[in-house]
Amino acid sequence: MNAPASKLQPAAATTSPVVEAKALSLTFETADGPVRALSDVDLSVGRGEFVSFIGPSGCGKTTFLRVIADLEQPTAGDIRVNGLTAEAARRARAYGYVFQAAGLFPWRTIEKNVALPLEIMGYSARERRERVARTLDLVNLTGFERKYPWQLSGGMQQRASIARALAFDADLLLMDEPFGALDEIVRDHLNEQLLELWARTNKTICFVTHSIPEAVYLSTRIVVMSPRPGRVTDVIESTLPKERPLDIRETPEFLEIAHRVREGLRAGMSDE
Amino acid sequence: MNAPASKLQPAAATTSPVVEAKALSLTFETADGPVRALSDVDLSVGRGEFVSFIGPSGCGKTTFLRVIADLEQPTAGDIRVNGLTAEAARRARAYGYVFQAAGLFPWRTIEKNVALPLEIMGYSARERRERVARTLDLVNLTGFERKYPWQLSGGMQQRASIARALAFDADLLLMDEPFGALDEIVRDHLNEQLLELWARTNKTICFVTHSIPEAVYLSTRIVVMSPRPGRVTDVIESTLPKERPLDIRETPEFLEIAHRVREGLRAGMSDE
Amino acid sequence: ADDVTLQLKWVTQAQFAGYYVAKDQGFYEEEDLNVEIKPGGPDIAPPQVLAGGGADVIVEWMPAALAARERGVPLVNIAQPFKSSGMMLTCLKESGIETPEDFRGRTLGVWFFGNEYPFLSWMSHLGIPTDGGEDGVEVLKQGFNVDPLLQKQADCISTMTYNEYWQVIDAGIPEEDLITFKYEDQGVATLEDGLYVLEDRLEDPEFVDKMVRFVRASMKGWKWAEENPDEAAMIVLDNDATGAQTEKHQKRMMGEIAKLTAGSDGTLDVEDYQRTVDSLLAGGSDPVITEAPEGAYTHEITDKAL
Amino acid sequence: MTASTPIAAPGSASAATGTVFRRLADGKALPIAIVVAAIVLIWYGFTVYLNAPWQIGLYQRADTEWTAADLVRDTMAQERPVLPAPHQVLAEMWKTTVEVRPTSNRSLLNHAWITLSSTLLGFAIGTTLGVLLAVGIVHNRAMDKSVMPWVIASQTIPILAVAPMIIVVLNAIGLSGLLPKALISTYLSFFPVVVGMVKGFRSPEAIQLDLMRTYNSSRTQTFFKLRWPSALPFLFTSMKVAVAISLVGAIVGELPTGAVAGLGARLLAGSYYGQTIQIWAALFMAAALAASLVALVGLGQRLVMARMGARP
Amino acid sequence: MNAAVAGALVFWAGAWALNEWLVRHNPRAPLARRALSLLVPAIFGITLLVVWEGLVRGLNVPTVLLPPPSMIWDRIVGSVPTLWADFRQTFLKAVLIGYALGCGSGFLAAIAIDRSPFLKRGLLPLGNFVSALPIIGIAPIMVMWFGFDWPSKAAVVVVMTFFPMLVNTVAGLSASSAIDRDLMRTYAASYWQTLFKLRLPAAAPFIFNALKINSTLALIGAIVAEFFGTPIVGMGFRISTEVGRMNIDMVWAEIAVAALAGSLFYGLVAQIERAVTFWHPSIRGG
Ligand SMILES: Nc1ncnc2c1ncn2[C@@H]1O[C@H](COP(=O)(O)OP(=O)(O)OP(=O)(O)O)[C@@H](O)[C@H]1O
Ligand SMILES: Nc1ncnc2c1ncn2[C@@H]1O[C@H](COP(=O)(O)OP(=O)(O)OP(=O)(O)O)[C@@H](O)[C@H]1O
Ligand SMILES: Cc1ncc(C[n+]2csc(CCO)c2C)c(N)n1
Ligand SMILES: [Mg+2]
Ligand SMILES: [Mg+2]
Repeated sequence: MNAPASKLQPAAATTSPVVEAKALSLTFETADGPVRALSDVDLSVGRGEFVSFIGPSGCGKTTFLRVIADLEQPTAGDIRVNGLTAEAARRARAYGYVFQAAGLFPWRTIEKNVALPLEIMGYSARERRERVARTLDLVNLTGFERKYPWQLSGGMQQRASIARALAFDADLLLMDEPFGALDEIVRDHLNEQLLELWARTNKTICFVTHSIPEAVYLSTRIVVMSPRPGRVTDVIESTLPKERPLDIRETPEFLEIAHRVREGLRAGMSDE
Repeated sequence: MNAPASKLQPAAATTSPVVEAKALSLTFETADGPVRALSDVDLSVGRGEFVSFIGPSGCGKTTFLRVIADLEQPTAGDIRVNGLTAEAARRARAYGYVFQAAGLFPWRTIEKNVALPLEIMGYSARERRERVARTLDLVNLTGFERKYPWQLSGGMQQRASIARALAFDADLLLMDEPFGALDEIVRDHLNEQLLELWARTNKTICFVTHSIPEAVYLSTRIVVMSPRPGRVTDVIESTLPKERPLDIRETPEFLEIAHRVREGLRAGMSDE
Repeated sequence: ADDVTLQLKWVTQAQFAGYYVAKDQGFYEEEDLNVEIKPGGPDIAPPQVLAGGGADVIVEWMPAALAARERGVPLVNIAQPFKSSGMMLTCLKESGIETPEDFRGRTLGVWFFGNEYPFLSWMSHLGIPTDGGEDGVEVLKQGFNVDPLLQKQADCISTMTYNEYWQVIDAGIPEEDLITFKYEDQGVATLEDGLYVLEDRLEDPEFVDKMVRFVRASMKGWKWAEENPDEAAMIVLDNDATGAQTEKHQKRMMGEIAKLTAGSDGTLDVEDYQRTVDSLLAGGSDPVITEAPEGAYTHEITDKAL
Repeated sequence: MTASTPIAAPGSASAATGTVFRRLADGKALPIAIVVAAIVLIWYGFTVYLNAPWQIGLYQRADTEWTAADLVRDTMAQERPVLPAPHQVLAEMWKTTVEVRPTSNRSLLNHAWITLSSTLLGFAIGTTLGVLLAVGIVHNRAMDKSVMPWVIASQTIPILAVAPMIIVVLNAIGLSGLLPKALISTYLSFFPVVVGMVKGFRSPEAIQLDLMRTYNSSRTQTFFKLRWPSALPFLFTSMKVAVAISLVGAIVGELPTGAVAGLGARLLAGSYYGQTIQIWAALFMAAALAASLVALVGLGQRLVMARMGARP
Repeated sequence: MNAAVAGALVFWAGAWALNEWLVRHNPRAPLARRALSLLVPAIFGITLLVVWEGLVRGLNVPTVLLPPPSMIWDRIVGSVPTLWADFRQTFLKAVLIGYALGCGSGFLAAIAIDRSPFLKRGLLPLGNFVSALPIIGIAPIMVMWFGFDWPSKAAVVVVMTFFPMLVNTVAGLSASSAIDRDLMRTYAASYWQTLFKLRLPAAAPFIFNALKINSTLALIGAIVAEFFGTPIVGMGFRISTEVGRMNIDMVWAEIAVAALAGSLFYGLVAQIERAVTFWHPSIRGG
């Protein structure tokens, strides 16, 4: 039960897509009528891809990530993760999730918060210490190990929650606006780090962001969504090389892709 | 007691600065030693200015705004708001505050949350309805009046909290990363709206952001801060005109200022 | 030694002096008995304790015992140390009550918990309804003390000659301001503190033998207490674990108790028994017992013991 | 505190007394003292008022002349007052705690100890049972649906009515002494714990539970790492109520055990003989005991909360 | 082991299995959902009764110790007028009035304590003191002060319910989050505005906790208080009298009425809680 994550990856999965949504719909029942958060979403994410989701606020990005994570049940359609149902994948600890809000436990210090998934997944005390130190360093929080969440600034809390998701080795990372509350420099740094991690480990990453440059810089594919009912209006393949220095952002190719994304967003907005 | 806000502005204040910090320092005492969040900050914000604060995560931006708002007591130095002490200014309802986290009350619907300050400040029911409708429209939340906070996406919650701070007429707006969780398009829209509001009403705005373009686009002055102990390392005056269409962001002048801000930030980081 | 558990009807006080004396003076030991005396209290129904196996023998009033017998707890009286009843109704003279007829329209304090039977049969004897109204009496459930009289919440309250009566006096109301109606004087006295056991256990000769020895030793204790009231009171005091009793009160109580036990050697007087049964049967519409009990007493034990 | 010193420089004499006063007011001693003084004053007032009719009756019966001063003095010195004066109660407490051997059955300390031991035993069993039931209710839908209503119903059974039967039954199966009394405390005290802990175990935010779900955390892990810490504030609040009720239960439980010893027996004997002063002394002892127990739980709460990094 | 006991145990096992099976169903229709949420506790209750009946009959427990449910039922059916009169005296008068006054005053005291740091330090420790005033100690005193009838019982209920309300409300008033309090500060909201718009709603889950605990405490208090002198009507009076008369079935009949009334009372409070604190995670989550 407490076996380290992701050892249940079936062999077949290496060829099949990591995330596969077919005609996915989700409607929330609220007191004053149903809210359609996702409508007929078809999407397939292959192994090792870096897919960004971009779209106006409230369009269903978070909801889609939550469906992948088996935190929300679709009302129609089908979702497969690593060829398994979402639930089976979750049970196999197939992914790490960074929530939009930090969601740290107030009674745990920062290092204990980061150690939480490691404790649950049964890592040894030594390995826990090591990994906590490494990931806290990655997000520039060394020195704050013993602080409680309320003693940290908003951005620091968000970084702690990123560290928490990176501390264990999931092949799939679901990240919901992880860098929303960070300054440009830290953000650039973490973007680089994330790319580096991704290239090194061949993880698959689903990444929600509001920043078009960030999406273009990071992704192999950019999924543009439109609001209410949330659907996929455009999928843009990136032609950028896998190796991406920060100043790639000034190349015409980059700007061209960013422009296409912006157009896609606008188009989705206008037919609302 | 319930008089509408900001009628207590003393006549003298029109000439004196709206916010004036002198040798301001603030140290948090924590279990494992003191944390210096602000160190010797001198700053003066004049009436009608739009000042952005930018700096790495954890450098003390939020803390500074909280000191202005009389939510935190400086351990040394002096702070004056509208020529009054921070406390007196707070009592006179001199400002509206948008927190970094939305902080909506879960037992109130969105419209009731926005109406909260209006109720407290004694606006009539008719005026409340009107203002709530107007500000919710401003942040694109029409149609969600009757929803509860947990039924909204992260960005929508953030917008509701902006609406809440705009609903009443404070001459000073303190905004802590209000647009952090918003997509580019909504963000552009709200940036425009905010500038328009500022130009029209001659409000003074203190604005924390992580986005250099946003800071440059909005501000008359940009305050660059450096981390631990947080101090002001650079203050950049904007030479842009008051009238700013969105495409001003592609002018060389704009890019030049953005470059200076970026340099200031880097300089502050490196001497850490 | 054989174990015997005795369940008292009320808290440790001189009312039960005989048993404490017998234990203290070694009378039980002489009979090769090891007696445990369990004090009672306001919620302890001794018949229930007996039925539950918590005691071998109990002290109970006969009306309650006979009522319990009708309800399926086959109590049998094996000895009757108390000859006469100590129960009274005590009223303030200033209330103007002079005869029982004057009770109509008044408020009377009555003990319940099985102690109300003598009162109810007296009232039905007099033809006074007990559910309020012009003609009837208003009944209050009287608590542990005499406050209702002192605070004039009731016109009369139930008292025992050996206990509550003296509390009224101690509270500062002189005897001449009181008027009392003794059940004995009214001809409605019922038998009090008798010893009861479960009927089926009497089929066991060993148990009978144990009870014989128990009754013999207990009666020896009672007679000792009658002769040495002050020492008996001190023995009771020593056995009071609450530490709330006072010497003055217990000595006085012992004096009064001695008057009630004086006429009895422990043998149940069949005439007294019959009077009690008749009085309980004559309850009008709601008699305490509906038919004359059979086998509710035995002389077997006392005959052997004395 | 130090910062205020220079401001207070002019008129330093009054400032000094001011700070002394403030220091006292910031502590607990002075406020309690003032509130207690106020209560005592009101109490004396009531003593005179409530005992006067009786006293006047006495005067009239004895045909004595009396003045208001006599009345005030005599109402505070009755042997069986309706409401004893505070000093009478204190004198009685002094007499029964200090002037007698603690082991004597006239010692209030002895009785308090007897009651305390069954209170603590009952409270410990009750809290454990309450927590366990809450765990079951939160984790098992069948228990949630079926047990809770009956737990509630059980609490509406008047304990004093069943207590004698419980004691009789327990005696019949050979249990006697401390445990039957403690079980009555248990019966009363487990309930606030169940109610509070069910609420507490369900108080984690949705996002926190979601997080645990993404880790495929087992129920046990979710329980110890999330539900339990979130429920601790509720646990302590419940325990404060539970420990107080436990004491009430222990006292109630002393009646049917034969009113032999303990504060309950003492109260009962007091009321049986109309010894108001003795009742009040026992009452105060009980209340003092409860207050210290509640304070102890509060202390535990502060310690644990501090260890959990709660914001001061 | 004899047949009745064995039968009872088998029934228990069966009913438990049935319940486990039932709760696994999660019908969508609200009506079916409601029916299920009534059926499950009902089955549990019936099981308790069957086991009780079986054990009492099988083990030959004397009825003066514990009567079987069937006997109690007969008694209930046969004594409706008495039960109703007792219910009116104890529940409708003493409990409801005492509950309202006790919860009300506990609540107001909590506000007063919260309002003044002075009282918080001075009165709260004394509140603990009052909490433990045992009913059997105060009941006679209340009878002395308020007479024999229901007011003295209501007074006992007031004392009993006061403390849980006080403690919970005080805890609840500090339950709002720091950022929410800061928000109210930025509005320069007055104490009362902050209280009504933020702190009381945030305290509501705690307050309802107390209301629920008190709903059962009130009943216990009123019934026990009647042991100490009452007019000859009331649930507590009946219970103590009938125990002495060996009518244990009547005692249990009263207990059954008390349990029913108490459960309904509690259920009502819980229902109001769901409506008022719908936003709390413990309720939002279902
Ligand atoms: N629990 C819920 N109950 C009802 N409606 C919900 C719930 N959660 C989300 N919604 C609705 O579903 C829609 C999509 O929400 P979602 O959180 O997926 O948006 P998002 O794309 O993540 O937005 P943002 O960028 O602002 O975080 C919104 O309109 C929201 O109001
Ligand atoms: N209540 C507190 N107790 C102790 N330390 C605190 C507290 N609040 C903030 N700090 C510390 O003060 C410093 C400044 O925090 P602040 O919240 O002002 O940062 P910030 O500039 O707003 O950062 P961000 O952009 O991440 O929100 C941080 O190092 C933080 O750890
Ligand atoms: C609830 C209650 N029941 C009975 C008595 C009175 N009482 C005291 S001793 C005694 C004789 C039996 O031993 C009786 C009847 C009481 N005061 N309170
Ligand atoms: Mg989202
Ligand atoms: Mg901040």
